Amino acid sequence: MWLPVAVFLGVCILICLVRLILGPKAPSRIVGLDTINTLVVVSMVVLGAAFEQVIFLDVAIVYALLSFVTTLYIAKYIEKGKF
Amino acid sequence: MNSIVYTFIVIGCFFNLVGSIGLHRFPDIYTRLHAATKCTTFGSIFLVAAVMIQSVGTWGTEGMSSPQSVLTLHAFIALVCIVLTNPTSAHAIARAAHRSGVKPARAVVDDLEGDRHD
Amino acid sequence: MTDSGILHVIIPVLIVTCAVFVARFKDLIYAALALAGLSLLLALEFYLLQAPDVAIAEAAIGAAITIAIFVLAIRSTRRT
Amino acid sequence: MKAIKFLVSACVAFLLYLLLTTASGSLFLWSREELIIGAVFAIIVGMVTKDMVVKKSLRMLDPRRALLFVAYFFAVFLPAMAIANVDVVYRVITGRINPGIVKISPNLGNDLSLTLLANSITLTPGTLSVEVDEKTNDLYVHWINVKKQALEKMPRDYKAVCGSFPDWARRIAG
Amino acid sequence: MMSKIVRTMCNILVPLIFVFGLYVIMHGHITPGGGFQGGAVFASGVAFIIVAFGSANVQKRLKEHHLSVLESGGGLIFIGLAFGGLATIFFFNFLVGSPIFGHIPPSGANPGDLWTGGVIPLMNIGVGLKVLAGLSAIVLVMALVSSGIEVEE
Repeated sequence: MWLPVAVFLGVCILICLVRLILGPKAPSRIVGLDTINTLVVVSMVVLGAAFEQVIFLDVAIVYALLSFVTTLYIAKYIEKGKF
Repeated sequence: MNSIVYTFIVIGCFFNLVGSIGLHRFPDIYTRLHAATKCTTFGSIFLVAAVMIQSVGTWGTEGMSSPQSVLTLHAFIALVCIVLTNPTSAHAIARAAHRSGVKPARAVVDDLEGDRHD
Repeated sequence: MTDSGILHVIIPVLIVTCAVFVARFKDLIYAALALAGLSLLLALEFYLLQAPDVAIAEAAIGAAITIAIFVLAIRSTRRT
Repeated sequence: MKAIKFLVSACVAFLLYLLLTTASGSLFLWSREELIIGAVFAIIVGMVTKDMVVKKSLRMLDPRRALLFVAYFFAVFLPAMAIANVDVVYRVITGRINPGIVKISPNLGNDLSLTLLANSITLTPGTLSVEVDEKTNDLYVHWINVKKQALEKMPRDYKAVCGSFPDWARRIAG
Repeated sequence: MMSKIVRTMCNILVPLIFVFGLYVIMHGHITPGGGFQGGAVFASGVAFIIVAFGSANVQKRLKEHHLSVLESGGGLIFIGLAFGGLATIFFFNFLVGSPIFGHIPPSGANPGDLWTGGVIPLMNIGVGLKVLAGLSAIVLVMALVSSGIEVEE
């Protein structure tokens, strides 16, 4: 019941990846990356339910927290701020 | 119980798909952020809620200190992280884009353009 | 083909696509973005292969620290 | 004040650790070892982050504010978010947009209420917070469907842009 | 320094990241993770503070030699524990059966008892200290250099 959902989310990731590759400027590409982040976290939660492995959900929490740091670094690079 | 889970899955999948398609339908970064942030957050809430409801349904047979209750709690923590981080990263991206000089396409008004001091 | 089998096709295809574009982008920050996408999907693939240990390492190192160091290094270069 | 800051942040860290390790014991929900290790970690994290968790006053410890936040989240925020998503679906299908960036002055005093307001309006119908003025706490909002009557006077009326969210933010964290 | 909203969000999320990193380090022997992974998560929290508040503000509170001391301490813990079992054999797990981390787990599937593993959790702590201090130092020094601030030797 959960694996088709994960396949569907994989298709959504494919659609967002097209924006990551095509996007005319760097900001548009980050929007694609940010969407992929959320979709990957959700598919990790769904796959954790599919495999019935409780400990797998720790990976999803780590990812939800740390992909945010990546986004902030690239956003700060684009706005030409001082690190 | 099962029908609620299936309904939530369908709603979540639909909004995630709309969010991904919205990335291609809109003309500039700000409107794309509208589609990406709102729809994927809403869809994630429903999908994770479906996982949580299904695992709560097994509490009665397996008891409170079973692995299933841990699954519910950790899915809830992941959901809280998504809901907290998603709008903030959208704000950071929009701010960076405006500072790097991306104009909103087809804008009727832009108050920020005149008010920039730096 | 089972659903899990389809996932084992989709995710590696996405990873290879990302890897090709990491090599092809001329602008360094675009390549860093594609690399971030690559490590995201690589962690998902490790997760699918039932290796959460490696997935956490890939998540923490590949997604956050590596991209941070790359962006800081690109920041120190000068654009011609 | 320093001791109170440390105590509050250590308690926050301890609660977070307990949330992560629920159902580790068989008799109680937490085993004795987890509680000991959690206390040690809470002291470490409390010492590191004591200036980040508590800023000036302890007003967020009031349980009424937490209840108000829960009520706001379920009664006001989630319905608005559902409307926002239907709105985005409509715009994705038709492609009909009328965007612009407007400035609103919600007159919020502190950072936490401003953050709550900015995150709320990012997730609710047609608005996205772009920039915040560091001195006057004014928000610049990207509005996907600009209404003509909101543009007439210069300090824009925030009722037209984001409804009653500023009032709620002031009540919860103000 | 980034905008007010990101800074406030950093204040809320950083305790969560730190607690989670320590949780991953501590539970290395019963759940996925371990010293390296948990240290990297903790160091990502430090990187988050650096990007939100600016490296110049971080340097006022956190000097490079603090991190150097932490990293050396982690290495010393690991080596000391390795030599601690030298009465029998190098890397002997001498804590099994003792009151510290000494439980012997029952065979078969079980939810995981924290108080097992002997020196393994302590070695995870050593590795975690070393990794978190090293990675934080790398990110901090690179941020300082890229914004043109002098770094102490």
